[in-house]
Amino acid sequence: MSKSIHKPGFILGDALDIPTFRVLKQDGTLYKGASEPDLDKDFALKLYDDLVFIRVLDERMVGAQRQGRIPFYLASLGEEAASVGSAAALQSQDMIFAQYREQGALRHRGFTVDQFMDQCFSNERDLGKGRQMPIHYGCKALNYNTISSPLGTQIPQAAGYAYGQKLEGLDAVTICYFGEGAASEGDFHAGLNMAAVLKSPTIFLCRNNGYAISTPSSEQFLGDGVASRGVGYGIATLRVDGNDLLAVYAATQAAREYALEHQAPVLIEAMSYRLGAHSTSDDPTGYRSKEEEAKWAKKDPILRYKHWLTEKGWWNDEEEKALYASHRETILASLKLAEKRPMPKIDEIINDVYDTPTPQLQQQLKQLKAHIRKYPDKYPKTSGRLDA
Amino acid sequence: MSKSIHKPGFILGDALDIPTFRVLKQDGTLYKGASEPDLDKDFALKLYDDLVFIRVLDERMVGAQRQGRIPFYLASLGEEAASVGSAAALQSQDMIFAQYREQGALRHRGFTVDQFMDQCFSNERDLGKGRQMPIHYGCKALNYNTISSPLGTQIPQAAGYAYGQKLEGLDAVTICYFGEGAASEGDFHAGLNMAAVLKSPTIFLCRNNGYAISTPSSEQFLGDGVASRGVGYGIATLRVDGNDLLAVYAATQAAREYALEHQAPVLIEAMSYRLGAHSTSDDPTGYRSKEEEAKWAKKDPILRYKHWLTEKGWWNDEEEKALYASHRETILASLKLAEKRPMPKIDEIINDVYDTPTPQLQQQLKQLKAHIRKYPDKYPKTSGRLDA
Amino acid sequence: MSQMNLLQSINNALDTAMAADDKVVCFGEDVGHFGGVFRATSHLQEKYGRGRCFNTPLTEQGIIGFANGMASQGHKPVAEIQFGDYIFPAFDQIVNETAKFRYRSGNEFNVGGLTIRTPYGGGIRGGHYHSQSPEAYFAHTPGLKIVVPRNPHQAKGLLLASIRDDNPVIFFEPKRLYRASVGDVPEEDYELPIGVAEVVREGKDVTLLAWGAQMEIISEAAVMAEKDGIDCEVIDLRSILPWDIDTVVASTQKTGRLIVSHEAPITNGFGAEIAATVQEQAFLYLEAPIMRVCGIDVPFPLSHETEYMPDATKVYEAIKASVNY
Amino acid sequence: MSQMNLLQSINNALDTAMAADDKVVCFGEDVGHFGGVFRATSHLQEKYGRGRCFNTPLTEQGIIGFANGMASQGHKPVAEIQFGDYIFPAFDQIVNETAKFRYRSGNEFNVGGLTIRTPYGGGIRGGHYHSQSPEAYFAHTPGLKIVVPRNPHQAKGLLLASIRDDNPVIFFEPKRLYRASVGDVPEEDYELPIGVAEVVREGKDVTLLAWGAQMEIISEAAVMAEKDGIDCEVIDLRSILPWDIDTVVASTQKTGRLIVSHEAPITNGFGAEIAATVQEQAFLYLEAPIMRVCGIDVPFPLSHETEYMPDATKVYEAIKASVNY
Ligand SMILES: Cc1ncc(C[n+]2csc(CCOP(=O)(O)OP(=O)(O)O)c2C)c(N)n1
Ligand SMILES: Cc1ncc(C[n+]2csc(CCOP(=O)(O)OP(=O)(O)O)c2C)c(N)n1
Ligand SMILES: [Mg+2]
Ligand SMILES: [Mg+2]
Repeated sequence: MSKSIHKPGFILGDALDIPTFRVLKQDGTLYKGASEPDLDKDFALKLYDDLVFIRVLDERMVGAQRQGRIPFYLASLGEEAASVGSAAALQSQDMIFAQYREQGALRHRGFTVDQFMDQCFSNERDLGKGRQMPIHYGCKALNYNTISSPLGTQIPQAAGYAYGQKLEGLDAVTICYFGEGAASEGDFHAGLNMAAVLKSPTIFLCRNNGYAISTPSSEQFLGDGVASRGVGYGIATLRVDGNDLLAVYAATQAAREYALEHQAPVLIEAMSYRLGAHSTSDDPTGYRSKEEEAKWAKKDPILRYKHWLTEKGWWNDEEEKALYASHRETILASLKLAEKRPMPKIDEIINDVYDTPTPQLQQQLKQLKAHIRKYPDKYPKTSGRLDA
Repeated sequence: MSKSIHKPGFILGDALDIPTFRVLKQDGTLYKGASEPDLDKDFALKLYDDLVFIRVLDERMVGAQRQGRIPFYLASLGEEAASVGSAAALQSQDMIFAQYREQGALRHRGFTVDQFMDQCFSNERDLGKGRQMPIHYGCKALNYNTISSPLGTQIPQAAGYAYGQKLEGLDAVTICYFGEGAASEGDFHAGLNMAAVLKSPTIFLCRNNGYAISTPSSEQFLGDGVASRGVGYGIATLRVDGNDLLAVYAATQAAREYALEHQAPVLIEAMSYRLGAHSTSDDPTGYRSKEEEAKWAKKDPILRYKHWLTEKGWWNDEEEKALYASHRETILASLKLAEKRPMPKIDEIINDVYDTPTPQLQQQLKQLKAHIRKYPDKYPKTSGRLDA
Repeated sequence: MSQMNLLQSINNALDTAMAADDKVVCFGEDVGHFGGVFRATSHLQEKYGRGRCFNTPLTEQGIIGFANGMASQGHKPVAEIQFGDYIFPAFDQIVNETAKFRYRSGNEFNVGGLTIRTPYGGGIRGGHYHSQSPEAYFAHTPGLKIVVPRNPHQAKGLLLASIRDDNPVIFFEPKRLYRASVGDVPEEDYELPIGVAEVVREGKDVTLLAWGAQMEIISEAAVMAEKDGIDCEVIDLRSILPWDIDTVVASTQKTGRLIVSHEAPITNGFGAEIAATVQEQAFLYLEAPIMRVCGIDVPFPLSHETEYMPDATKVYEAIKASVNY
Repeated sequence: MSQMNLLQSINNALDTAMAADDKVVCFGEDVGHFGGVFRATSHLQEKYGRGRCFNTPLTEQGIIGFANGMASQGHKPVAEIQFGDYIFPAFDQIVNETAKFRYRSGNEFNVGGLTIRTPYGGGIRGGHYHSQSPEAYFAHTPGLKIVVPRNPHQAKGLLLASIRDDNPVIFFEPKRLYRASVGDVPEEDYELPIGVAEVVREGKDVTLLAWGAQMEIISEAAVMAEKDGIDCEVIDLRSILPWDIDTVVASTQKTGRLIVSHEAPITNGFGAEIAATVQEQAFLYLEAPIMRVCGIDVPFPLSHETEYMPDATKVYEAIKASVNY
């Protein structure tokens, strides 16, 4: 029972002042009192490889969209450390539910350059069978649940997934990524509260990048960010500098341990900034200043991590150039192949609605094929391969 | 910007320990350090009248449901002080959005015994035209928005209503009542966050009565109750003893002032206990102990308030008996009249779907009337009055 | 065989499913210790533990979101929505997530294990929010299956089939019949087919089609019509999605007349889809327009419930109108 | 008169409404300073202040809940849902609250001032979640009005009428036409009637019926059919709820043939209601079954969008099938 007071007094939004966990300064040295997580050289360089791959991929694909080669793209510029660093602290049996700006986590898990390309070009090799817009990745083999556009829906799903893992007694957790904007959805409330009460070992990782499209976080919520809500749900909560890969890694490692040991959720709020446009459909000059962007560009998480690698003597300029060049080359080569691959056959239009197509769907496909045969020029991408 | 830490550390659910505001002890004396809100004798007695009226009404109507005279009822036994005390601190221009257990607030506003009865019997004088189950009251003249069964939906509505009042520059707030169970709905999250960000002068009053039907609050949420969530939204928050009318009154008065002055919301969590069944469809013996109920019965809010009145020399046993007797009589007399009143005419079945009935609805009514004429015995309650 | 009411048969089906497969898990508001406000999950927590039968917080969108996640993990959640009227906060999770989970992922992930149980329908003096029949809201959604039983025997067989079907199923339970409908139910495990209608009475003059609680009504109307020498064929659709077009079309081609009845408001109810499809596929056989005897286009009213309901006299009048067309 | 595209005409309608009545308020995700992701609310915040045009947090259920409250207070909120695909989290607020507000209170309270604007439909390579046409999900709900404009002139007049109509209206905007459809729009204030269809082309052989972006398609098909000597009557339904039964039935009685086309999946789309009603009311006039040319029963696919769409060749084939029936 809570203690009593006898004069009415309000608790205000600043009652909690949640600190930010940081390890690395921008120059690659450690904060006083901070300690490095235990990363061996190979693994540390693999993470750098992931970061750079994603940065190059994003750049190339934004370009491809501008050239009209793909209909849409969405970059993670400036936020790479939050997804790579957190994914690195997990085990491969841990399930990932992403929002859409976590290509870093997927790359870390081993999604190949061809797999990225095949999805973005919706070709017949896309694991998602060309049914969703670019960047809606998913991969069962890598425990990466397919991305869905409606925001926040993955949050209670992740809680349920983790509950299922717990019922099976697995040594596994589920991580759920979402933006600070998505955290305003009702599903956020439902998911965090259910995870808390039902004790699901879920790591909720909010990427607070300051914006939801044009809406600054100051018009998204008051109070002390998303982290302060965790306390209200009785969830162990931690705020971390999202541009500090080492801090994100250490925080996620601690969260995973906590979640497994207590069979309970953890909330991490990773503070970062979306350096680029929201997506290729967006132009941020309409709603924020160049100065603000420049301020954050100085906090580039990839540079910060590179400085650390350099400090350790694990990295040099030559390797840097070679790495960028090699990723550029691989990505471009893969892109060119992916865009030539045909789209999925028309039969795929009715598959996977159900486990097996219903008679109605089979009938609809039959009629559709007959129609395509009549007007082959109208449907050039499928008409040539109706019976193949 | 929040301060930095360099070791990962979690903030836990107990980081906030929100105290409970109390004025009156059960024996009617004041806690040390507490002061009485400024209630003159007449008003204090009017509040007692409201409390007793509701208790008698609830008792009588639960009985009426058992006798099969109405299909449903829902009592507020044990929680009367929370709704009467809060409503008493408001002004008549303040809008009320209730859940369904706030008959006390409605009575306080001046809803008559006949109006209660007409609604519960769904007769032709019911302001709601007999369309909703008993206890779904609403009254424009008294600024009491009609109750809706789906839980939590009134929460963002109240935020919007208050925003409208603010746009008009009115000296008015909106109060929104809901249970601690309803606070798990996504609409709670949406409503509180929107009210905070958009600065709606809304008083959110959560009646935490320990249960949502059979579900104890320990299976509804972890953390420190509903109050601790307010802080996360940046909303001024206060927890109050819901069985202490004077504390509820003072808290709501403070909340109203705060809301108007800051043009911002306030969250009050009123701690209480549902002494009776959830509704006439429920039997609590299936999920909680007699001991627990007995413990709370000792904290009866009406008795507590009566002890205070008695202490003040404003009340005595004779008046007590007379008051109960008079309410019993009025209520019974009104009940007998209400149940004899006819139900609304069949034309009302299509009114108010739109501002004026569409041609389709008029056609449907015409056909229905023709059918009733053919089978008058099948529709005894309307067939006699088709053309009246 | 034992005599069971509809609730008991549902409870028995859940018990059977949980005993046979430890991936089956039941949850929802008040579902745990208390066994649900209608007691459909009575004793399941005692038998299978709090891990597999539990209360959730009061959030329908959360319940279905959580269930989607569990199903994608490989469990078979049976999520209860306390009243069909309260399924709408979960609409996004059902329509945008559940229904599209397999398709959007190219079958990398699916929530085929999910079953959503919810009581629906009027007749209990419940007014707007304890009476709705929301099946048509979901019938426009590829990826879902929708099943409605008419009696205890059907309920057990169809619920077991729904739980085991590798697609998400919404299972609407006619709550008016929970205690009112009693019948013989086999104690053993059995399934009835999803997507297959049942001709419950053969006839040659008019086809009557309904599902769930409305089956009682059209059967009563068939008896009334019989006295006039009209021989009705009575069909229980059983599944709304996918629905058994062939059986309904064949019957209509035979009788030349079709009357569909449901409690939900007529406009864009599932009767619309049936009429639209059958008029196309049985066009040359129709001797009268397909008629719909349904709720009128108003929120479900409390005091005029009797008048609102598509009762047997209304169906009977439609039968006569069809025959005399 | 000025030349405007569909977006400009909507922006102009909002501007007109806000200037004329200070109870009109616009809000939604990114609607404020930025003017909406499609820029439909451009410059309104500048003109009318942050109090009357503002960003909301990212919560559709909250947006509509908040709007319901404001409307019941006497304001005229025009709430934007960024994409029709994201309207489902608000489904409960719309179907259980908005639609029933007046009825359930016996007209003590109403949300007649509410208008919900949302872009809908395919054709922008948007896949599952930026392409849906959800009108039918709402068409089963008494208490709502549903309006869909086909071009800039219609959009302004219908949107002004929707904002001023004393009933809640969902206004679906064909986003494929936002910039593609350009036409003359009067600068002054005007309204077009809700609930009234428009015969946009008279003909005697077959009636073609659609709404919104699909009007282009059926008009194109009518031109194709003309070359075969088939004379199509083309009707824009304009309002889905209430819908103009009389105009559609009269046309069908005249031509003897009706083809309805919409982008949404065929099963239980609004085409079903139209077919069901018209086969009943025009039964003796029909020379062929009413046909529906619609999306197939799958989630809206990205790479097969061209194949999925009920395009002009498909409508044209249906016209021939109807005439040759
Ligand atoms: C339910 C829903 N509403 C609206 C949208 C449109 N939308 C896409 S991204 C976005 C902003 C998301 O912001 P945030 O969650 O902060 O993630 P960020 O883009 O910053 O990574 C919006 C409004 C959507 N996808 N889903
Ligand atoms: C959306 C919705 N879901 C479920 C219900 C069924 N229901 C009615 S009351 C209730 C419990 C509410 O508990 P609480 O909010 O704590 O209020 P209390 O009854 O304790 O006053 C439930 C689950 C409902 N009315 N609406
Ligand atoms: Mg963001
Ligand atoms: Mg409660």
